[in-house]
Parts: sequence; structure tokens; C-alpha cells
Amino acid sequence: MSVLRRTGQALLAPLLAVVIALVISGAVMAAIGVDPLRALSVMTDFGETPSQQVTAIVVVLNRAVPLFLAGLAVAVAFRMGLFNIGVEGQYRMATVVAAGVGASVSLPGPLHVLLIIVVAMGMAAIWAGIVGVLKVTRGVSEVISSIMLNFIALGLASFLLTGPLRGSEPGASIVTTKEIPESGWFPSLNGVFGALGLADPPRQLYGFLLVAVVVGVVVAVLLKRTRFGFDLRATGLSASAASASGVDAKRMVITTMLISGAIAGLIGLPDLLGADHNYGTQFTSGLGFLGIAIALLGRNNPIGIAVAAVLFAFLDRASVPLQIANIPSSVVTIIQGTIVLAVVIANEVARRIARRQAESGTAVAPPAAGDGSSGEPDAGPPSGPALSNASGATGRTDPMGSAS
Amino acid sequence: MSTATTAGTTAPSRGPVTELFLGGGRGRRLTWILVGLLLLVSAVRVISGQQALTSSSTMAATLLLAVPLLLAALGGLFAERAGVVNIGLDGMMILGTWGAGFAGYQWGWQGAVLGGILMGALGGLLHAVATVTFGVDHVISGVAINILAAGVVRFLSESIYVDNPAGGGVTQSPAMSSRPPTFSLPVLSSGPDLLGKLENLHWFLLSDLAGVLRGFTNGVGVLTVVAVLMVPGAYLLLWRTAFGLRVRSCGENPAAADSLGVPVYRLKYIAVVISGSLAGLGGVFLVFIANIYREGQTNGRGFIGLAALIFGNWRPGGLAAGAGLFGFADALQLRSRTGVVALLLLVAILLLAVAVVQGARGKITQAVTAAAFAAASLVGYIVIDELPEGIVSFTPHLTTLLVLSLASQRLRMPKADGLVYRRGEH
Amino acid sequence: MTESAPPAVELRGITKRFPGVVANKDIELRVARGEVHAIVGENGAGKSTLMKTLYGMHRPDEGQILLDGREVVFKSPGDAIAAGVGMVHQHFMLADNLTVLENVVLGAEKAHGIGAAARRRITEISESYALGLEPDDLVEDLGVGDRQRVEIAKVLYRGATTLILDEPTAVLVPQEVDELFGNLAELKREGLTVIFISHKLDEVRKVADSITVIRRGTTVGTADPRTTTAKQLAEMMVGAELPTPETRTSTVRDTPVLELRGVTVAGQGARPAVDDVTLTVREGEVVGIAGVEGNGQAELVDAIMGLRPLAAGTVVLGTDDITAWTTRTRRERGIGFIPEDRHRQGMLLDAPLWENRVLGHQTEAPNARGLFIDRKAARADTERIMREYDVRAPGPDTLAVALSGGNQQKLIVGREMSAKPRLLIAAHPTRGVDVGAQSVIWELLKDARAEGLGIVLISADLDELIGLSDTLQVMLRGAVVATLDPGAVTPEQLGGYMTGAVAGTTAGAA
Amino acid sequence: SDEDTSGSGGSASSGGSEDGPKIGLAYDTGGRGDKSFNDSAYAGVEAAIEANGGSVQEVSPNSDASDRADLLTQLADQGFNPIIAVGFAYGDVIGDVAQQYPDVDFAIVDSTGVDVADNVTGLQFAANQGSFLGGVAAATKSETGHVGFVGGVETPLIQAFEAGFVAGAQTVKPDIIIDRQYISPAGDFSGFNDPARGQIVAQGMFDAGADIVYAAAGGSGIGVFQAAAASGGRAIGVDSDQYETVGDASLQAVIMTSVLKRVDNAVEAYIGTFVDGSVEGGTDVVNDLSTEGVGLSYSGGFIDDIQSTIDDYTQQIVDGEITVPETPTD
Ligand SMILES: Nc1ncnc2c1ncn2[C@@H]1O[C@H](COP(=O)(O)OP(=O)(O)OP(=O)(O)O)[C@@H](O)[C@H]1O
Ligand SMILES: Nc1ncnc2c1ncn2[C@@H]1O[C@H](COP(=O)(O)OP(=O)(O)OP(=O)(O)O)[C@@H](O)[C@H]1O
Ligand SMILES: [Mg+2]
Ligand SMILES: [Mg+2]
Repeated sequence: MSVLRRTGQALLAPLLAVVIALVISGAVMAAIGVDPLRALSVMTDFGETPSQQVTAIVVVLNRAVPLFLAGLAVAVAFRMGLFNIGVEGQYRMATVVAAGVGASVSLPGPLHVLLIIVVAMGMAAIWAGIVGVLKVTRGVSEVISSIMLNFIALGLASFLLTGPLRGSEPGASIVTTKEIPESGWFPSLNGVFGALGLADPPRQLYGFLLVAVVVGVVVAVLLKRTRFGFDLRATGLSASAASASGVDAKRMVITTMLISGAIAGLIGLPDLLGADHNYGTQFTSGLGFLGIAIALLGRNNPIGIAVAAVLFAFLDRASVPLQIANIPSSVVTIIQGTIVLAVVIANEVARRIARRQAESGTAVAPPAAGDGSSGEPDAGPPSGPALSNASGATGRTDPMGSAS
Repeated sequence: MSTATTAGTTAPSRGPVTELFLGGGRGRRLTWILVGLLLLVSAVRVISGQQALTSSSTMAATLLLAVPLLLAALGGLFAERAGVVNIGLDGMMILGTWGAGFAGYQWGWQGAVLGGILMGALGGLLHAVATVTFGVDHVISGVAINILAAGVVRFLSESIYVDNPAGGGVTQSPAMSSRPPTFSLPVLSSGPDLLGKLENLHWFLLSDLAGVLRGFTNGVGVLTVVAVLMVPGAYLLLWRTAFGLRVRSCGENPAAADSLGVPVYRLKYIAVVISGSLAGLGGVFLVFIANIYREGQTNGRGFIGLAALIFGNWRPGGLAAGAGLFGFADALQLRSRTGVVALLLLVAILLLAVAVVQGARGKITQAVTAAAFAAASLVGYIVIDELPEGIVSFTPHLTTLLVLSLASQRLRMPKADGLVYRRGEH
Repeated sequence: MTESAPPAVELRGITKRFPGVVANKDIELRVARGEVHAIVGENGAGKSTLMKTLYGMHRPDEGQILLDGREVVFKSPGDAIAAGVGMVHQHFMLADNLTVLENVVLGAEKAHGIGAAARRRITEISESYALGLEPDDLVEDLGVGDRQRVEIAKVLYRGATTLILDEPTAVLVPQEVDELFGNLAELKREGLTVIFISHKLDEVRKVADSITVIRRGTTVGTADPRTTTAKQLAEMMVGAELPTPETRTSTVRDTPVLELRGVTVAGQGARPAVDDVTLTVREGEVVGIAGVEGNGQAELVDAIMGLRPLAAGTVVLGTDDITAWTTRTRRERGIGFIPEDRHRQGMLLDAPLWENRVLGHQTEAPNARGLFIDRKAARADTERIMREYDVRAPGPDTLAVALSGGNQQKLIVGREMSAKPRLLIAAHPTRGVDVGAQSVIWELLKDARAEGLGIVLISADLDELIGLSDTLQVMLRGAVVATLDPGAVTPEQLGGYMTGAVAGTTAGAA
Repeated sequence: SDEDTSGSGGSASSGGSEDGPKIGLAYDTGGRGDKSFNDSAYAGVEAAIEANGGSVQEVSPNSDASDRADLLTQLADQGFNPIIAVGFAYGDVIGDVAQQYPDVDFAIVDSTGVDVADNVTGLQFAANQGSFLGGVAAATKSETGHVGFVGGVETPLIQAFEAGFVAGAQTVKPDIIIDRQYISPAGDFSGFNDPARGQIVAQGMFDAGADIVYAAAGGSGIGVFQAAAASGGRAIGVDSDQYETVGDASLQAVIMTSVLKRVDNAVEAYIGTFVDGSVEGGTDVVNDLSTEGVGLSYSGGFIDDIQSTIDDYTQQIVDGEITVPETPTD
């Protein structure tokens, strides 16, 4: 009984969010004379042939992998109350440098890939580390420094690309780095489709998906099960209590930024190692900012982030068939925005409903009665207290900065 | 603040020179800092021959680049002073540009002002509903608004401008039907243009001063004037009126304000809507420059505005300085790649000063670090003629970051900034 | 106190429910005009809730509020203020970054604006009630006593005729308490009505004209302070005996556990926050640190815990020089810590109890296994602590924020004791804790001391300090100005040393 | 699939006959209504439909343009043929997609089809030649002997504009002063969409004494026109005839000419070859002065008086007497 109630309450928020988002998006569509049901059927239509359907799934997954990594990078920092708005610049620097290094060495397959991954993670970690170091030694707010470093990364990457790392011919309209030799490519997972008896799609399913899954699991374990993760979350919940408990706040800021950055370094690799094999002027940008939305949507929890990433990827893919069906594709952007808002609003509403239920349910004296059910409604924090702390920490020059 | 108090207590032992520079409170000190900076820049200009450093043209560009940041930052000021972190400034600015474009082509520049403010205010209202009424985390709501704004303007343009006989398209509006007026100081910066003549003589200090003054007084748009006046205006409103006190109390301790009968929710709403309006006005300013709305026009300026706000320690004067510094560095890099190199000389001199001061205070590590960086800058200045576009493009950002790390000032955000306030639970 | 006049404040059948809790149930309260009326009760009895109802911060689910016999309905504190009710909250409701003036005039700008007229009025109030306030001081620079006077000034500025004070004395030293009571007497003479909440029953008996006792959310009766003893009051509250902190048999051994030598901590200005402090804590010894808040005790604690760098001096734990150790190492090697502000330093309010049990002991059994947290063992051990230390909460997964202050404190004490420390830093271990929980905590400290634990005790409660300590050190402006024998000093004398009224000596050192 | 549910988008010309080509048109970011090459491409398609019948489906990429490959794939899946990708940005992905749909003909504007796939035709433009004429016009018309070039983003494509402009101007007046400035570096595409920066960069040139500034800056170009209007200078537009598209009388007065890139002609011609069945994949169609794929506009009549000079240089280039550089020299 109580288990049933608990799961019901846990599902309440996401369900509510979906309903709210559907209602708002439906209203928007109706307002512009689009039949929402038709739009929905267009969005969920993955094509007729098995090959088309599998392709659609591949497109969604390929898009979801970098989004997932971006969300994860943001979430790790969020969990300790740091707002890493600089993921954008971190992965850009990582990708350009990794592409440059990857193209300039020749190694046997797995080692080559490993080197590229390590370089990317290292470069992004350094870029994120600057933010951490500036925060603890100079008291510079991580928000401002990471915004600035995003722009600096943009310029620096451009300089590297058009200068020392330029690999494309002078006349080519897209400037790129030199192509990474085949030993540095990440094999696709298309073999899996054959094994599952599905059609082999024309598009390559990024093998990097596996790396993303592993990273997700590692982060989940790190945060939930380890002493380090405990320290990290404790700092996010209350920096003062954490340092009184023996957490070295300065080191924590830097370590967290390094981890967050290292994950950010992976964001560009699915494309780099799985499809493009070079970094160029057309390399996908903006994933760092989307990562913030994904992290928030996934409530900073790896599984939630995975779901959010797939959802966003699904919506992104839908923009093409919508256009083909003469429905404005900006509908998709509006849906994405509303969903983020809806999820958080739904969390709030669900929390209030749960409280009210508990209120009418238990009407006995003080909480001394230890039967376990009366305290239940409080057990699910709304959007994660780490978040309010994260924003609270926005720009605060905390005691750590003043010590020097 | 702390320097002020130490200065106060050690007053008797101070020589007349120190008294001249540091006495007389904040106003005098500020004046001296400005004079010092001008002297320094002027010297660097003469040494490097980079006339762009203080030309009226660069100053005018500085103003153009700084004003949208200033407006966004002022918007941020209102929201954050009321305790609501507004990372959605950029989205509200985007809405403002669209509103200005839409109203501007139909009703001229006055319409554009209203349209932009209105759209920005709508964005603010949405943020207020989410954060204040629903208690949604401020960062989440802001990020969502940024995403949403981009979608909404694209969508609106798609439905209104495509196949619109007045022109426009998915990414831009038709041109505004009238232009906002501009002002110049008669005689000095227009007509006989005495300042312009003086500037062109390239005299030490005098020409620099003339350049700066002329840049700020020649062909200045209405919105620029309004925006600049808003800096003291915001100070007076927030620090000298009951309304301002109430707003600030919401950002410092909403529970306390609430317990005194201050309508916290309503004030937060008002402040966040003002915030959105100001960001929207920043958007209007951008539309005024181009005379049309163009998608992507804000180009992340809302975020820079937020940075200017933090840079300025959540104070009107400070954020104006932040926006100004950014605007100057940006203007310089847009105008002259070689001018940027001259900045290295400026940096070298400043760092050298820091090294000397720190050395005198006995902070050897800091002094050595500063001196090392000073030397590096100097070498850079001597060796480099012109920087590649990629490097030059981030001059303003790097400058902001450097100044922040150097100043290492104790920034202090409103205490309850970003915290969701829920009154009781009922 | 004529029989015919209606009471200044009357609450009838007030019931207030919170989710899962009935905080007030059918409460009756009558306060006559011009009297000082005390409300006493255990932690979580519902006193603050009741006062918040009277102050319009929330509306009662049932019941009526009558002022001077007329029923009123308060939709907000604004309504209450308009009706002449003012409240000074248990947790100060002040904006640190605003000036005294701004804090006072906030919400009442209509009266005298926010400029010169308001400044004049505040100075007037400050002078006539001897509050000693500077309108342009930043509140964050003020000490607790001053902050409280700002709170009172706020209420008076609004022309309140009924004044509610929620635990006003918890953080004050006797001299300040006396000053406060002097102020109250002044107010009373002016015809103001004062309702005040306190856990210090002697104090209550001294100052109150009448007393209402609340237990488990409902009124259990009223008492006359002249005829009721503290013991009787306590029994009404909890049905238990009034505990005393007395420990007279010395358990002090020879081995020192903690030695501070010339410890100096830099302060904000030129004067160090902790100035050349040297002291020794032996096994089985409680060293009490007395001092008016803000005289370096907090910084001293930070220095011992490694939370603040030393400008000079050494800290020795047992035989180890720990000056360079991290906080974590210090805790691992046997320093337990009950922080002054449990919400800020002692707990993760938004985390479940078992995580709070882990906090500060992340690396120790049973919480950790290797680099991992042993969630199961930590949960189980939390349940043990809850049992052994009488922490009243539904279970280890309850969020800490849902516990009352006393229960939070018991959890902290249990957690710190579970690690079997050599040295315990206990800052205000019973602040705001009701008499029942207080006695539990005192017993725990005494038992641990008997087993050889060295304790540094910091407290604003001088009875507690004198009763528990083997040695007393008085801190004034960062320096130890006197070392006293707790057996030979009264709270009043101690207060004299703390405020600097009596020059420092080493009177009757043990 | 073309139920008439909405008035917008590609249904406009779907009235064309069933038997004509089903054209897929994938825009660059900005999409239709950009008053520039996207619109120009659409105009070409429209003209082709006029001539040959058929219908068109337009699609635009998402905000970070990460779905370009998907756009082409889905158009191919839906049976559109030919598929025209507008903008060199498709160069990264078009090869892969085209190889998977060997029966579909693809064209890409501003990029190459050589060595990409057998069914991709590159529609290229000798923008440097057009810009050369722009330089000639600027140098001839300049009274101060000082002109400017504002580039949107420092990409090779825009650098070709710069190279041609500089060469043209210097051919007329070897000692001419030419200010050159880009708004944003390669990889940062904000420079195509920031009129404010365009204005500021150009204003700097006018303040320094330039009287004609060439704006190869996409959407930022309007800022350049504003600066010209404010300083009493003149500007040269780009891609389409901006005198016609700017939609603002005060700006029309300063747009001396525009360096045209006849994307419309190229697209129309390409569809023509498709209908003929004479499409040659794996090749480039270079539209230059000889094919009138690039050139100057004369709207407004500002440069009518120097038409003979322009024609003269045009002839020299066509004849190969002048070789216009493609990359700028410092
Ligand atoms: N806003 C609230 N939401 C839920 N429960 C609450 C709220 N405020 C108080 N309570 C609960 O109501 C009960 C009474 O709390 P109250 O603060 O009135 O106690 P108190 O008598 O003031 O205690 P103390 O002596 O510790 O100050 C407690 O069980 C508390 O947990
Ligand atoms: N939002 C809330 N949800 C649940 N319980 C609450 C809430 N707000 C307050 N409480 C409970 O109400 C009680 C009374 O709150 P109050 O602020 O008076 O603290 P307190 O118990 O007196 O603590 P302390 O003794 O530390 O001052 C708290 O113990 C807390 O458990
Ligand atoms: Mg209470
Ligand atoms: Mg209490």
C-alpha cells in the first residue's frame, strides 16, 4: 500500500510535466492553425521502411549522446553548487586540440582513440580548471569567468583552426584540421542492428554511445556511493557544513571543475571520432548551453539526464518531418522551452499535492509518533536543493576566496 | 569599503599628497582614478602612436557597444536586488529586439521603444511567474526562457513576416518607419566642432580628453542618453526611495521583509518585470543601430550584461564601469587590430604598478607574479605587430577576466539572491 | 489589572495544522494589558507557531484572536502591525547588508520616510529606551545584543502596544539579559504589553507577571510566577524533573589532550580575532570558555578545528602538533565537534538523517568502506543513534529539516559521541533546546567526561558553563583575560569579567 | 503529402504539375526571407517551376544546424529529386548522404561537387571576380582615395571577396588606402548576424576617411549601410541587389551598387539540366563573369556613368588578361 503510494508520488511529477507540456504545446499549435494530433503523429512517425525507422533511431541516439554528456558535465558541477556555464568553451577547446593531436600522431587503433579521448578530457579539464582556480584563489565568480572563457575559447579555437592546426586546402570553403587517420576513428555500432535482426541503417550509430553509458554509470556511482560523491553533494547542500565536516572546500571546487570539465571534453568526440574525423568551422556548437537545460530537466541525476537527452534529441529530429509536413519547425523549440519550464513547475505542484494529502491523512500530535508515514511527503525534495544552492552561489565570493 | 575605513582611521599620519589623492570621499577618489587612467592611456597612445585608443570614433563605438550591456546589466540589477537571479536576460533582450522590430516598422521609433519594452517585460513576467509564484529554480527558469525566446521570435517572424508585403522574413523585420533623434553638443562637437579640431592635433592629454568628450557628445542617440541617465536613476530609485529599500530587502532577507508587511511577492514581480523591460530596452537599442530586427542580433549580450552586473558588484556605478570597460575593449578590437597590441603596453604598465604596490606591502609572491606578467606583456607589445582575428576577438572578454582576477575585490551579491522564497507553506 | 477590562490579547481555541503535524491544538491564552506574560514549553510544543499566528504570519485553521475584546483577522503581519502587535523573532529577521535605519524603517516608510526624519525618530527611540543604536551601522557588523535591540526598535518604531519576544534571552549574557529586562520594565511602565517565550525558567519567574504553559501543541495551564517554582514549571511542561548541570566530583586526569600555545588568528581589522591564547585541556576535564558573543570564541573554535588559518601559535592534540593538519585529519584523529550554528555548520538540512549521521565522519566506520559510503551500515547506525539519544523522527530517511531544533541537536551530539572522540568542542550545545533535551545532553557530556573525554565548552548560558566546567577561561577582545574556578564564581561575577567590568585576574584557579 | 493545411512554406508553388520535378530545397541558417542567397535560391527554383512545372519542398536546419545531414536524408527519403543544398556548410555532409541515394541528384551552392559523390553538382561562384568589379567601382568613385571592406566572418569564402575587392581597387588606383576588417573569426558565425558590430566597424572606416565601404557581411551588412548613411558615405552591397531588398529609402540612397551572386540563375539552370536529363554529377558549375553568374547591379543609377569602365574590366577578366586572386595578400 505505502509502496504503491510512494511510487505514485514519484511518478506524479514527470506525468504532470508531460501533461502540462503537451497542453501548452498543443495550445500553441492550435493557435497557429496546426492540428496538434497531426503534429504529434508527424513527430512520432519514424518512416515506413525498417531502414528508415532504424535510421530515425540512430539519428536520435547520435544526437542524444553529446547532449547526455553535456548534461552530465553540467550536473556534476551543479551537484556541488557550482554553475558551470562554461561547458561550451570547454568542449570546443577540447575538440579542436584533440582533433589536432589526433591527426598528428599515428598509433595502433585503440591507443590512438584513447590518446584522443585523454587529450580531449585533459584539455577541457584544464579549461574548466581555470575557472576553479580563479574562484578559489582570486574569488572570481565561476559564472562570469566561464562566460568569458567561452568567448575566449571561441577565438582561440578559431586561431588554432585557421593557424597552426589548419589542415584543409587554402581554397576549401570549410576550414578544418587535418583528418584523423582511420586508426583514430571510433567504430560504429551498426553491427548491433544486424545482430538484432534489424535493418542496417545508412547512418552510423556512434560507438561513443558505449563510452557515454560507461561515463554515466561511473558518475552515478561516484555521486551516490563514494565518499568523494558524498563530500561533493554535501558541499552543494551546505558549503559551511561541509567544510566543518572536514571537506576542503577549495580543493573540492577545483576537483569538481576538473571532473566536470573532463566530462565536457567528451562532448565533441562522438562527432569527431564517429563522423567528421576533423574539427572545422561547421563543428556543432551550442551543446554546452543545451547541456544546462538537459541537466536541469534530468534533475542532475544521470538517469534523468539520459531521458532528457533522448527527449531533446527526439524533438530535434522531429523538426525535419514537421517542416516537410508544412508545420513550422520553431514549434519544436517552443516545446523544448515549455518542457523545461513544465517539468520544474510540475515538480512544485506535485510537491504541494503530496503535502496536502499528507496533511489530511495524518492529523495526530507532533512528529513524535514514529510510524514512518507521516514524514514521507518531505522525502522527495523538489528540484534538488543543490539547484537553489547553485544559483545561490552564482557569483558569490565565498570565504574561500578571501583567505588568500 | 574596507579600504575606506582604514583610510579613515589612519588619516592623521597621511601626507598632503596622499590626502589629495585619497581624501574627500568616494567622489574625489573616482575622479582621480579617471584622471589617472586618462593620463595612462594618453601616454600609451603617444608612445604607440595608436590614435584609435582615445579617438572620438572609438569612444562613440564604445558607447554603442556598452549601452546594450549597460541596459541588460541594469535589468539584472533590479531582478537580483530583489533576489531573483536572471539568467534569462538574453532571452528577454531577444524578445525586446523582436518587439522593437515589429512595432518599429509600423509605428516608428517611439513604437519600437514601447514594443521592445513590452516584449521584454513579458519575458520578465514569465520569469516572475515561474520563480516567484511557482517557486521554480531561478537558473532553470532563466535557461528555459532563453530557449523559449529564441523559438518564439523565430515562430512569430515565421507567421508574421513571411509573405508580408512590408518586407521582412524569417530572420528579420521590415525597416523601422522612422529614426530616433540624435544629439550633439553645438559648437564643441558639431558645427565648428572645436573638440574635433583639438582631437586631430594629437596633443598629449588634451587631444585625448577632447576625443573622449567628443565621442560622448557627438551624434548621441536618445536611448544612449536615457541609458546613461538611468545609472544614477537606478541608484536613486533603489537606494533613496522606499520602493528601492523594499526591493532590496526582498533580495537580502525576504522573510524579514515579509514579517514587516512588505509585499514580497508583488515587489519581486515588479522588479523582475522591470528587469525584463530594461533587457528589452537593450534590445531596442540594438534595433535602433540596425534600423531593423535581425535574428541573432543580441549575440549573447545578455550574458555579458550579467557579467557586467557581477563585475560591478551589483551596483549601478560598478556595472556601468563593467559595461564601459567591456565596450571599450570591444570597440578597440573591432576598430583596430594594432590598437589591441597597444593595450599590452597599457597592461604592462598597470601590472608594473601593481607589482610595485604589492612589493611595498611586502607581498612578494604577488609582486613577482605581477612583474612577470608585466614583463611578458611588454615583450608581447614589442614583438607583436598585429594579432590574428581569432585572438583579437576575445580582447574584451580577456580584459574583463584579467581585471576581475587582479582586482580580486570582495564582491557581495544580495544575500537571498537566487533563493526561492516560499512564504510559510500555505 | 482590573477584572472588568478585557484582556489586551486573547486567543480562543486556536488550532494550526502543518502537513503531518498539528502544531497548535485548541490553545487558550489571555494576556492582560501592561503585563509581561511568559509562554513556556518544550521544543516543538508550538510556542513560535502560536506567536506567528498572533502576528499574522499565517492564519489559524480554527479559533479566534481578540485584541482588547474585539475580534480581529490578520491576513498579514501588516495587519497585525496596524493593530499594534509587534514581534521579535527567535531567529532574527534582519537584513545583514542593510543599515540599522533601513532595517527599522522597512515596511513603515510611510511614517517618517527613509531619510532624515526617520533617522531622528530612531535616535529618539534609541535614546529613550537606552538601546544605543547608530542608524547608519550595517547590521552585519553588530553583535547579537545590538541586533536584538534593532529588532525591538523596529517594533517600537511602528508604535506597537503589544510586543512578542520569541526566546529573546537565548543568546544574551546576564548583563545583557538584565538590560533587556530593564527595557521591558520600561515598556511595561509605558503601558505596553509584552509576551515572551523562554526556556530559562528562573528568568521567566523573575520577569513575568503571569505564565502560560504549552505542551504538545495545547495549553496545559497557567501559573503564577511568585508561587510556582521552576521545578513545578518544568514538571508542567514535560512531567520531568528540572535538570541541573552541576558536576562537582572532578574527573580531571593529568594527561593533556589539547594544548593551545600562543594561538593567534587574524581578524577583520588590525586587531587579531584571537589574541595569543594559551590553554590546556586534560583528559576528563571540561574547560569552559566564557565571553560575550563576538569576542573571539567562534574564531578560537575554528582555529582548533582547522577551519581558519593561524597567524601564530601551535595547536597540540595529545602529543601531536596538529597545527598544519586539515579539518578532516583532526576529526579522524579524535576531535568531535558540536558547532555553534547547527543549521550552518552541523547539518545538511535538505538531506536525510542518515546522511547527516555520515557528515563529519565520512571516512570512518561504520559509514565508509574503503572509498565508498556504506549506506546500509550508516542507516542502521542512524537508527541506533535515534534510539539511544532519543531523536524523535520517523526514520533515518526523514529530512533533517523536518526535525525540531532539539532533536537536530540530539542527533548531532549522538553522532559526535559515536566516534569516541578524545576531545570534544561543544559550542552552545543546548542553545534553544528544551529542558528535557537539555538534561539528556548534559548527562551525555558528564558521562563522556567521566570516561576521560576532554571538552572545550562554549556557552552563553552561564549556569551551564559554571555547572559543567572544571576550569573557566574568560575571553574578551580575543584574549583570555581571566581563569576562574567555577566552584567559586557566580553568574553575576562571571558576567562582570566577560564585559570587562572586573579586571582580569586568575582568581582561585584550581 | 501536401494537404493544404497551412498557408506558409512550400505549398506556394505546389500547384505545379505532378509530372514536373519534386525539388527539395535545404536552406542555410536563416532560411527564406533572408533577402539574400536563400531567397535568391528560392527565386531560382520558382523560375524553374514556372518553366518546367513541378513542386518544391523547403526545409531549414535547426538552431545549431546539427541536423543538416538529416535534412538531406529525409528529403531524399520522401522522394524529392533533385535536392539543392544552399550554402557551403552542407559541404561537410552532402557527400555521405548523396552516396546513400545514388538515384537522387544533389546540388550544393558555394561548394564543390568534385570528389564528393558522383551525383553531387557544385554550383560555385567566382565571387572574387564580382568583388573585383566592386573594387573597381569603389576606387573609381572614391573621392578620398580611401575605401573599406567589412567581412562578416573570416572564412575562405569571404576572404575571396576581400581578395577580389582589394585587387580591383588597387588595379584602378595602386595607392588607394583600403581598410579591411572582419566582424568575427572563423567558426564564430555571429559576424553574419550582428548589425551593430557591422555599423561600428564601418563607422570606424568612415571616421578614418573612407568614403565607400564594401559590406560582405550577410545580415550585418545593414549596419554598414547605416554607418554610410550617418557619415554621408556610400556602401556596396553583396549577393543580391540590396538596393532592391533593403526596404528603406534612406539606405537605398547609399547603396552604390551590389556585387551580385546569381544563385537564382545557377539554381534555375541546374534544374533545367535536371529536367533535360543532362545533369553531370561529380562536377562543378562555375558561375563567373563569363556566364554572368556574378556581376554588379546598377539599380539606383549611381554607377551608370562608369559602366564602360566596368565593362572594360569585365572583358579583361573574361579574356584572361586579368587573373583575380582568390586569397587576400597582406
Ligand atoms: N512551517 C511549518 N511547517 C511544518 N511544520 C511546522 C512548521 N512550523 C512549525 N512546524 C511544526 O510545528 C511544531 C511546533 O513548532 P514551534 O516552532 O511552534 O515550536 P516551539 O514551541 O517554538 O519550539 P522551540 O522551543 O524549539 O522554538 C513542531 O513540531 C514543528 O515541527
Ligand atoms: N518548512 C518547514 N517544514 C517542516 N518543518 C518546518 C518548516 N519550517 C519550520 N519547521 C519546523 O518548525 C520548527 C520551528 O522552527 P523554528 O524556526 O522556530 O526553529 P526551532 O525548532 O526553534 O529551532 P532552533 O531551536 O534551532 O531555533 C523547526 O524545528 C522546524 O523543524
Ligand atoms: Mg520556537
Ligand atoms: Mg528553539
